Amino acid sequence: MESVGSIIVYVVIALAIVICSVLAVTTRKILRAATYLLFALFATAALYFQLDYEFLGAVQIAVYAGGIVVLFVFSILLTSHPGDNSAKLASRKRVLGLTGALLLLIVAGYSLISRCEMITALPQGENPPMKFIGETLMGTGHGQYLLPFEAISVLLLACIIGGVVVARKNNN
Amino acid sequence: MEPVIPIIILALPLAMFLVLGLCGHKMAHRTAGILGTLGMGVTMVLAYITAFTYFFSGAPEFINAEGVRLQYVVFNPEWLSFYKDLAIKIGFLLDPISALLLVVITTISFMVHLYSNGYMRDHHGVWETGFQRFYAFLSLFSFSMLGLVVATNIFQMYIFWELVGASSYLLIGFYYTKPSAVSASKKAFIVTRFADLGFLIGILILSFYTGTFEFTDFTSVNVGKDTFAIDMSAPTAILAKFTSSPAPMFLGGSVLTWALVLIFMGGMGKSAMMPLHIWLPDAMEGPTPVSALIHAATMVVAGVYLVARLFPLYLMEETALNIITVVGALTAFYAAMVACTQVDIKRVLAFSTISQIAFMMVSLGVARPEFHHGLGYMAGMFHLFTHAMFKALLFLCAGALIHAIGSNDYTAMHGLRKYMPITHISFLIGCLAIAGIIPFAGFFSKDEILTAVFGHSIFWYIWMSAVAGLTAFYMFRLYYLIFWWKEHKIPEGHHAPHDQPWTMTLPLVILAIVSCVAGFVPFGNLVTWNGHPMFESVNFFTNLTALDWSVAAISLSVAVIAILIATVMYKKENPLPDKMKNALPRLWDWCYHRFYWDELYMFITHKIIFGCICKPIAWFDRHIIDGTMDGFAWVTQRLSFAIRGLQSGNIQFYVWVYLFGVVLLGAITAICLL
Amino acid sequence: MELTILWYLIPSLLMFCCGVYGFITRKNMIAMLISLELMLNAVDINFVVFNRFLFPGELEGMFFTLFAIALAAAETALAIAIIINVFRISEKIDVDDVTKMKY
Amino acid sequence: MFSNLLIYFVVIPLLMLAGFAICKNVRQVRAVAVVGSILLMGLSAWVLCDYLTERAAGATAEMLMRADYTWFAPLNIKLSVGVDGISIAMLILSSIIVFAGSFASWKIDDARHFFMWLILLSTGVYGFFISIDLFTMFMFYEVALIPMYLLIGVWGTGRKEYSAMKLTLMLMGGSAFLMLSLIGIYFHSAPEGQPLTWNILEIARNVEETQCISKGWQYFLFPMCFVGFGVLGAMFPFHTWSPDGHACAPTAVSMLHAGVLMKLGGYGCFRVAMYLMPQAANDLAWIFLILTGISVVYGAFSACVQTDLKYINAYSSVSHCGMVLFAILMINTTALTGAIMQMLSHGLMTALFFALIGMIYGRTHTRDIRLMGGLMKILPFLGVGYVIAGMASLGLPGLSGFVAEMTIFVGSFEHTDMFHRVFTIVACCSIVITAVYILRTVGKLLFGPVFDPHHAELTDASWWERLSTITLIVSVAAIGCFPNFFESLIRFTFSPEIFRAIGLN
Repeated sequence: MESVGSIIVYVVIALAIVICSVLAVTTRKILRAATYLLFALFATAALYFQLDYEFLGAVQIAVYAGGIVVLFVFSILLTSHPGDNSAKLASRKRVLGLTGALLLLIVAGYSLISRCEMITALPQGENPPMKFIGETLMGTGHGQYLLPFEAISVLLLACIIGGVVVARKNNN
Repeated sequence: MEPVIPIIILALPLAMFLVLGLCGHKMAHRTAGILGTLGMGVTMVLAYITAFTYFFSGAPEFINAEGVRLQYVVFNPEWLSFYKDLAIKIGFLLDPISALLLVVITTISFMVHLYSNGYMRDHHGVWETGFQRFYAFLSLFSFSMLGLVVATNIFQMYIFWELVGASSYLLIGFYYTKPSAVSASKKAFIVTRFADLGFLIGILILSFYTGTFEFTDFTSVNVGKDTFAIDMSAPTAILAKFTSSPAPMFLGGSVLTWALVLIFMGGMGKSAMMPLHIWLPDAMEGPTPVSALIHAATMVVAGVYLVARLFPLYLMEETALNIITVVGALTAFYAAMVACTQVDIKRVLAFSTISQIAFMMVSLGVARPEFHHGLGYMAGMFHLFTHAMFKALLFLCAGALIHAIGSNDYTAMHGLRKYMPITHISFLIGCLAIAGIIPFAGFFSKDEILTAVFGHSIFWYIWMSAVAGLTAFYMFRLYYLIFWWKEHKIPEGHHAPHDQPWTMTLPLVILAIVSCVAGFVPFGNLVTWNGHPMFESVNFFTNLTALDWSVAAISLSVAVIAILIATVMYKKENPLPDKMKNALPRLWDWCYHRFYWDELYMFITHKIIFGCICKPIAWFDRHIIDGTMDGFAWVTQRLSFAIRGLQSGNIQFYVWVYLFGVVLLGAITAICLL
Repeated sequence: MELTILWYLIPSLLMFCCGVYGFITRKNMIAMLISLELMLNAVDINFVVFNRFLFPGELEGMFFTLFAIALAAAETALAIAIIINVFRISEKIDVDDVTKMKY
Repeated sequence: MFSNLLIYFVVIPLLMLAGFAICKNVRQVRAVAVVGSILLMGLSAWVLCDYLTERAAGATAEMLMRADYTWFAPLNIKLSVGVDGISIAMLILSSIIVFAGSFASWKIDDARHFFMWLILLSTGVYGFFISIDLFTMFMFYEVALIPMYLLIGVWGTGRKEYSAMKLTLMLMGGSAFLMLSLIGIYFHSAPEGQPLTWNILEIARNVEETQCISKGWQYFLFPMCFVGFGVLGAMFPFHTWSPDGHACAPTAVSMLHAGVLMKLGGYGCFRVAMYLMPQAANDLAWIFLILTGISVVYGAFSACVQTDLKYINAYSSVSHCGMVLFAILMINTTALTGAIMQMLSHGLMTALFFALIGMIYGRTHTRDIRLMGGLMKILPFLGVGYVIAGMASLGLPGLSGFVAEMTIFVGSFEHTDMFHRVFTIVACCSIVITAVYILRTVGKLLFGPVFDPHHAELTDASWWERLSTITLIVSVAAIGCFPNFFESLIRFTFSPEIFRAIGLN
């Protein structure tokens, strides 16, 4: 039995996630879509906080909400003119998208509902301490992630360089 | 006997071929001619020595105490081995017929070599182009022919058989810029090749059942080191091998008969027997000395020689011998008929050759040991010998005429007896010899043949006598048309035709003399089918005294009557020939067109083989087989064009398809597993 | 009333479906990218939720999400670079207009 | 590694490739090509002498000069080399043709790259003939095939891209079958529980002793293997790459392809298909006998009506190579010996043909026999060469064709049943048809009056063309005149195992 407070918090978060997601993909103004995405990401971060993953929630806000969405906004500002609405969707496309999404929803939802009932309670857990997270990231032993960490860092570097190369203005 | 001389006999012409063929074009024409002639002369002398040693030395390896002539293998090294004991050997077999053929071939070949020195240049002494090549080919031919006659085994014979075919091809096509010569050479090669196919299959059958290629294993038994006597036990053993095999019969004939008939088919091709004779008249496109050497005296008798070589084996199968008789008799008559109407003098001689070779075939076909110790065999070989001499003589005369006149056509000749007396006399001797007038060579041999045929069957005797009459008739028709009649006016500024230089007349004279006296050679003691002599003792007149005068008288009178008819019809220009032609227009027409054999063959080869087999196959290959292969490629390409629309580049479509797949899989999982 | 795992997964599923819908329907490449981010985010939530509910003592899910966020950042940066380049060439960033690379 | 002589058959061509890479001009390229091919010829002669000496000294092993170099241990893949009489015959053939081919392409454009690919191709060929490891063999096989695409596609004439594509695709299709069957053989190469092997000798021994490739598997693998190699051996109905490919290929490539590469097919059919799956070979031979019997006659008939010199020769190759496979399928010593002889003979004479056709084409710029005539008068050397090649092809005694064909016929005739007899006689018929198309070609091309007056100014062969031609003519004549040497070299090789395994003797 959860406390009413947490249920209310949960309901707020869940509603925010769903509504913001729907709005992000249906609005015809691209900048608004980015904004809704930002809210959806915030809501997700809130969800992480509620599940006691504070570090993850912080990363989510810092990287996703702070970094990526800013990238989006910049690129939107670079590539479109304010006040532009994207064209109305072709009905065929909308039908395709809707069927796809609904089919997925039905199948996945059915599986979820028919399978996930048995896992009920939120087990007792505590916020993982920062030191542990740091050790796990930097260690090389079993269940430690130095190699992926390094791989990711190299990948990020590659992306930076790649981004620069691709987006560079071609002088000739 | 030391193998040195036999080796040189084979090696010298080959060496001549290589020397003249490889370095000939750097030599002077005269040098090449002299070299070739000398080489052949030496070969001839060596062949004479060998033959003389064989016949008259009385050495125990050649003749045994009873006076039976033996077969002697001088050398026989292995050339190509197949399995177990089966191997092709290249050897040198001396026996009566090979010794006889050695003499015939080298003599005629030498004459032709000598004669060509004069023939292969024009009246101003300008040499024919390719003169050295001509001598090289002549040497190659001589080598191949010598190799053929001394073959110790049937495969060696086949090898040289092919080689003579090839050298004949090269020589017929000597004037290779002339389309008719090219097509004639091609025809000769292909027709004989077709016949050789039969020969080859015959060899395969024979060698499979007997496990050997050696002639000595087929027909004789070993009586000493390298010496063999013809003995019926050997062919009987062969026959037993066939009859005891799991499948002794095939399509109603015994396998041995089939083998022998197929081998005879090879002989039919080379010897121009009836259905396969069509190449020989065309082969006259070659230079005339070549016709004399190859297409009259030597190569064309290879078929006869082949049958003679295997004669004891043929005795085992009457059917095969009967087939030979019938083919020979039909060919003889057919060729004689055609020869009566031809205009080209070489064609007449060619058909006469076919007819005479058919005589030899008939003679072999009717030969039976029961009748006069196989008289037919001896007569056939005798005729081979005499025919080689007088037919070479006739051809060389024809060559002299053609050289003098510049045409093959008798209508361009007429009345030449005044201008070319030596040629005239030689030709007359040749005609008398072939017509069978006593005492010329042809009389004796032909008379022996007729006797043999008479002993076998009256019907064929009458038939062959008629052919002999026809022979006398067409030869004298030719003689009169060339040398009598009113001569043509000689155009201003031209020389009158005259006898040719000594290199050409000398062979004529020699051969004429030989044609006069060759009939007196006591053949019965030299060449018989089993080596047994026919007479107790011999002298110069043995042949004359041993004559069966009842047969001789009839054939003589037939010949004389035929000559008389020819004289009446053709001595002077008169309307009789035309009258006869008009009386039997159809017959004359068929004879003139050689019974349309060539047209039939043209139809078969061009319309049926090319038109109905080769072309459809080529079409089938290009369009069906290759079309199928291209079709695979086409289908693949079409298919990829058809499905490349799916690769639209529209990522949203891809995602939708992907999603659809995921949902489908998910649904299946959810429904079936959960 | 109890907040079972299902309660957390349903919003994530809805978010994912929205992403799918957006990815299929939107023409603007940036909008497609936004939809993609939604989907990624939904997946991240799943990892975290499963980790939290099923293996509370471990942190695999969390780290996976951590890396996924980093990857998403990289991917977005690169994608946006490409989009900007495309925009420079064709003045448009509609996905239908970029057809040079098909076939 | 380098103590074994055979390995130099691969090393020398590789060194030549390196040599080409550093060559500065055409003269150096030619020098490298000539020196290399002479070295290879010398090497094959040396190997022959060594082999004969060892045999004379009483060596009884099936393969001599054996050596193994592992290069992928987990799958037991080795570079195993070894030769017997057949491989030596093939090596000699290849080195002669590479030599003649180098001279025949004396004036080729972009000689450096041309020779590079040509020598790479010959590396594959040599490697194929020396190796007795199935995998290595297959690898060299592919090495020999691929350069063909570029050689035809770049240096060819006419519809070269189409032909190169067709040739490569069909041969690749064949090798797909081949690879399947080789892998199949590998997985049955040893009885249960023993390590698998790619080594032909070991597999053959295992097959004989333990029947490790069961009959059912043999029935499945043998046809694939035979067809796979048969495509390269121009077996009906997989021969259509041959006319198009040859017609478009440059001279030396035609020579090498018809002369050597097509032999890979026959050699493979014998060495792999027949040798490792004798029971299936015995039971299924009839199917392929029908196909090859058809090849023999069909190729000859098709050649009769072609007008392009190279097409004539390509179809004649179909007929002659059909004879090779035909003889292989007869499965007895004599016929097999004949088959190998026929490979040698056909390799040499068809290379001679293609060399001469290339030389004639280089002068007249046409290969259509209807547009040529009387060339003998203008080009006597080439004309004589062509006649000799023709005579060899139609089986004139004294040249190589005759001995090979006769050995095959005599060997084939050892079978007593009607089926084999009939097909033997059908095959015999090809000698007549061959005569027809050869004489037709020779008559139209060389004899008769000069057809095109422009041809009158053509010049006869240059020294390198003469050298190339004479080398081949001498080889053809050598086989034709002294066949027993080659026959005994080859025959000694046929181990009785293969015959024993199928119950023949």
